[in-house]
Amino acid sequence: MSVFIDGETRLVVQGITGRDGSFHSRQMIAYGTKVVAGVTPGKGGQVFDGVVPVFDTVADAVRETRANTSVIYVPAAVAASAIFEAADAGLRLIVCITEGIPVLDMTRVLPYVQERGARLIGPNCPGLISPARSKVGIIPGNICQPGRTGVVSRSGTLTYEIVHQLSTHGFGQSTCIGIGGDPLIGTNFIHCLSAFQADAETDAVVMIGEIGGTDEQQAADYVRQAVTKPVVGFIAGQTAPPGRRMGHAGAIISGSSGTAAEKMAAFARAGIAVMKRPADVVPLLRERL
Amino acid sequence: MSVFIDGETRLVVQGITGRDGSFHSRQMIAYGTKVVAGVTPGKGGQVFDGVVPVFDTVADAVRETRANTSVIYVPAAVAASAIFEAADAGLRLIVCITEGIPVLDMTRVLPYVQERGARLIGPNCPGLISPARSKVGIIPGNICQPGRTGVVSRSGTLTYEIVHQLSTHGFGQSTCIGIGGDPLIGTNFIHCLSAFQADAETDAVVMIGEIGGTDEQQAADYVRQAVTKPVVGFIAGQTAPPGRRMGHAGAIISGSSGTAAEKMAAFARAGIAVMKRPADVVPLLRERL
Amino acid sequence: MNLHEYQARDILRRQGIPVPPGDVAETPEQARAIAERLGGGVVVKAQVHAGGRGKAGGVKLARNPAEAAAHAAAILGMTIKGLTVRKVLVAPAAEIASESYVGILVDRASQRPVLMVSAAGGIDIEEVAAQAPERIHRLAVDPRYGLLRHQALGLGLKLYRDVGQARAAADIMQRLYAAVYAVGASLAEINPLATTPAGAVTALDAKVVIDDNELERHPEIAALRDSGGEAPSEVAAREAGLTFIKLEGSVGCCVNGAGLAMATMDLVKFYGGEPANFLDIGGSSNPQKVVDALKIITADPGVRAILFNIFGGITRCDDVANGIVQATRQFPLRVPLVIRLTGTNEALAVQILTQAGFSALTDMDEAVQRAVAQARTA
Amino acid sequence: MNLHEYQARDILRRQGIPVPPGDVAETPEQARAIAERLGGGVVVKAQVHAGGRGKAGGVKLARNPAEAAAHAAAILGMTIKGLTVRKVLVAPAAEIASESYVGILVDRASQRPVLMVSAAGGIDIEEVAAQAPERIHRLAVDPRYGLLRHQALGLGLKLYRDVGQARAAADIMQRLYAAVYAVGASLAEINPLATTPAGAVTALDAKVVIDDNELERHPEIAALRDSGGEAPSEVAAREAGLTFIKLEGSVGCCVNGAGLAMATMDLVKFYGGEPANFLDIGGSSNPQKVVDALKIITADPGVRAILFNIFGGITRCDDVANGIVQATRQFPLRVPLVIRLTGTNEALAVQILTQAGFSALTDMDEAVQRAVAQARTA
Repeated sequence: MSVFIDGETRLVVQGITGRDGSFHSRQMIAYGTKVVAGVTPGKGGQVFDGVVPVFDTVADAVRETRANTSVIYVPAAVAASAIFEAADAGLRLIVCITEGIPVLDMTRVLPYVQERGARLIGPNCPGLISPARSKVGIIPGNICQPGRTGVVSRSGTLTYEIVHQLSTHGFGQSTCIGIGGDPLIGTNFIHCLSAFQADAETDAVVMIGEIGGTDEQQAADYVRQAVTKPVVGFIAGQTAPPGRRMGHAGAIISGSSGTAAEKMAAFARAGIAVMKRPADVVPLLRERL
Repeated sequence: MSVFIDGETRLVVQGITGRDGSFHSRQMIAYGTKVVAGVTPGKGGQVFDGVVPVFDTVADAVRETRANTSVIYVPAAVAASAIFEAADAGLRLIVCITEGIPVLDMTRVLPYVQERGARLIGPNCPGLISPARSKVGIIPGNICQPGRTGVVSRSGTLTYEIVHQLSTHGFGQSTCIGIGGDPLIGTNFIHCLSAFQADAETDAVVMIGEIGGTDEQQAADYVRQAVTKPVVGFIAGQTAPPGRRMGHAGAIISGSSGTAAEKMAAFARAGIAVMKRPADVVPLLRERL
Repeated sequence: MNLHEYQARDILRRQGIPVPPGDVAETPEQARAIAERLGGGVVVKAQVHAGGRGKAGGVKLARNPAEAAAHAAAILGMTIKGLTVRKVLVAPAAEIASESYVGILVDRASQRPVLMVSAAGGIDIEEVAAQAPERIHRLAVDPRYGLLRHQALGLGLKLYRDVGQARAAADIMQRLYAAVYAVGASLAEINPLATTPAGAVTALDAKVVIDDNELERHPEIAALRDSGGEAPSEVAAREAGLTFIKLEGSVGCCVNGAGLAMATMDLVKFYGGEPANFLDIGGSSNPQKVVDALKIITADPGVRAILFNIFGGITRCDDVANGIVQATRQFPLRVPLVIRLTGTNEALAVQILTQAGFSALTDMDEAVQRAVAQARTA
Repeated sequence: MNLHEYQARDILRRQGIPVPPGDVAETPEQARAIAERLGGGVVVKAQVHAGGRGKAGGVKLARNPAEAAAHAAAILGMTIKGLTVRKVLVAPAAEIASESYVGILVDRASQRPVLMVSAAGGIDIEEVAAQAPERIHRLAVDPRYGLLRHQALGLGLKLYRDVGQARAAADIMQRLYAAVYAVGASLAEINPLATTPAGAVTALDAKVVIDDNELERHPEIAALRDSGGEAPSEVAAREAGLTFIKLEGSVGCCVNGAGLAMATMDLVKFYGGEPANFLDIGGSSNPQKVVDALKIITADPGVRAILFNIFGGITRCDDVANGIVQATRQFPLRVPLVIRLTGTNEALAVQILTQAGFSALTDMDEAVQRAVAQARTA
């Protein structure tokens, strides 16, 4: 078992003929993901790389290929529309890689997805990977190893850094999930913690947060109440100045709220082992397991 | 038992200080309805007729008086807003008497009411009455008698005509419901038939339809499948010309659909006794009971 | 309220939908000037609230301004289905590569605005619905989200293989949806949605029907009403706050409530008569409304008897009785009057009527039978 | 993107919100002309992206046009929190009967736009939130329905006892909500929402922050950007497609990914150093971006060492290596460079760097420690 994706994942790539979409589709196919369809309006009938049929609409792709999951690589201006379309077509899991979606678009997208009982991961996220099983998104497969540690993160490359530490020290991953750096996202820490807690193949969870908002604080409350597995946590942005957006649209300290110190304290109160630096992940995990 | 309203109904009147609202509030109070609050923005703190406290908002009224039902007499331009407000305040039953609400307003009101699990009756309806128990709306109490016949109708005065026939010939009513003459309404024939079928105090149902739409045809299907009690039906508008709106916004024959003949045939196929004229209601009910 | 084609085109254009140029003319000279300004061939189209304009000779092609003026002269003043043509639309005679249909109406069953599109455009959509229903694609739009881009594009791809044209059509659909809510339309149609030989997608003809209940909040739309296209008695009734529809029978009906009014007409027919009208005096019972109603009914030369059928609930029978008495003092009734009154303040009403020399019945069937009999013998 | 007060006022006015007159001036003469046109006393307000304008002397009352010109002369060119004032708003010095607060921002927890109102207006709302949170009323708006009339009126009644004023405030709230979606704002505030002695409700001061992600679809809003209010290095970075924030330390950082960039800064601090900046070169690995990044970092005189921390995923390490080599050919690096690279095409990158005389590390901790040490000794 793994979390959200597994060998049954049948993927449709929205924007498969674009620059990013085609590159990562090849990477996902090479990794072993079942990429069953692509979508680009006007290119229905083409076959991507001689392997993946392309459709004009997600509805067509689902009807013809029984896809159950979508990954989105379309430009920001049309990414909200792509999520609406994926949800409308009945997909259960929608992973939106695209960065730069207006937050007001997300205020309308999120209830739409929820009403249809679908799960959205992202936007502005690296996706997720269940090593040796399936990869949906852009997390480099070569840094991951199959194993029993769950990883959930608001970040991209910082996640790779920490996963790399895990893999090189013998801690494989059940699933690594990048939930994205935007203020409004479909799947948050709590959703992932709950899934890892329920997953028989996950022994411990690494949680990588950053400044901005209160998601980590709420996740810490959740850990205290509902997570019995060891959790190790990191917060990026201890040196970030208030009021400046640190790259991610969500990484901004507003007033006195959303600071790294506040989040690290919440982690500690909830019994989460707090890393001071990314290299601490392995020793802390060893301690707890 | 009765349908939708009973002795537990605690009513808030939206627009209680208006011309229609004040007149009908007095009628309802005289009939014995528990009118616990009124709402007129800006008149919070007044007491209507020395008896009913008036509030600025429905939320205030509900908090202070535990009202569970609302009736709306405000002008058409603000009636949709009044329904939104009633649903937002958590009322379970909302009866909108107001005529002339734009149908596009209703396209937004109806899902809002449904999401909150509330029931809307109307708009553009006379409301409902459970004789000797409670009256919510404008149906004249003096023509009704307590009894075991359920009445559901798209019309106003035509309902009174038929109820009058019933009362003067010994057929009292469990509840009389006017569902309204607009194209989009909150409660339709099927909802009422289902409630009457489930009501231990109702023995038979009188259903008064008219031209326009297919609600009566769908109700006939429902009767065939799910209603075991005798049903007697009437359709107004046999002589109506196509394409002309017969007073009610919903009473219009479009193309070949929505005619009285079509609806009467659907009634007959479903085993509903079809009145040729209002005076037929009593003989047909006698036949069936 | 129906809008004329030229008014519907203006609404669409303001929403950013591509509409060919063109303007409305009330005289042949104006038509000539518009044709001159447009250049090339034009089409001159009667602006009248009636279908089948083409068959009636109300739509004509003109090769030049002089012809446009001549056609306008022929069409202006023409009568189509009883309505006199007072305006013509002069628009370029466009070359058309393909014709589709796009329409939005509020659907009672789904309780949502429904978008309908068909590649079989340019003809009556009811015909397509009857003969080839599979050629019509429908989408019930969730009004909480509006018409979404991917939904419109999905329908656009049903109309056009070319993705550029599909996108153009999708954009038009989204704007048409916005127009529906912006003006309070119960129906908005583009038929045909045409492609030009160069591939552009354009709204060649448009129909918009406004929900009467929206007029109060859209005075700029209410101002578009063309009363010239309605029966004078119906205009008078609307102005008096009455709901009135003229029919061809001989029993004039005056009833309170739309459902009871229809049932009264039906009962007239049941007893062998023909109703002369539908007339609902409404819930409130202002005596003046009764006077206005009687004025309108008696103006119909086909009326041989007048039937009042009042079930007093909110309507007070005494108000109606007073209205009848006032009216008969103001103008003579040239036909017999049958009055049925029951309910609120019935006794008082009977007293008022009796004093004025009228009698009143309480049973609806009896009243209708008597009115039918009097219309026959009158 | 922050808008100036005068720009925010324009947006509100276009949505139909009552805003007092007034205009923006770039010279004392313009200020005088505006004051003459307005008549009476005016207020001259510095237009600069910084709080505390009043305390800094950037807001002054003038009794007549001459005084307005004099105040403008004093304020224009003034520096407030490091930013030079280039524009002033000249508006009537309104008499105020009461001051409220109305604001909308997108709330992360509810994932909805949240409307906040308080009768304690005219002061910083964060202060009210800290000292008297019960005086702030909040409503998370369901974006599927928008801000409904009864909701706005309910909040309006929290601000004003007079129902007319409550209705006026409710109307302003609904228009402010519409403005948020119309321009793509992440924050829209009216503070104060003032009542005049005559009872009118008006938006006296406004603040609007635009979501940067909306700028592409709102070019008319993007054109309002005032780069004069930003650090030149940050303007250069934005134009190069980099995310850069200037800080006060000595270790210049160049990282791929925002999270890793923050973690790198944190690690610099952990090992006793101070980061000179946040810099994310982003996911794609165009060598030119690396050149631009180095140009911006080296322009900072405070930088004593430069640290590259690259974890190659999508970013290819060889691209970064090529960028470094190109940059050092174009301009001299006056400070030591510590490079950490790992991941995609790492071996190739090391080869490129070695050939150009650089060494590369693979461990993040080691690289940070070395950079901190070199910044200290440099």
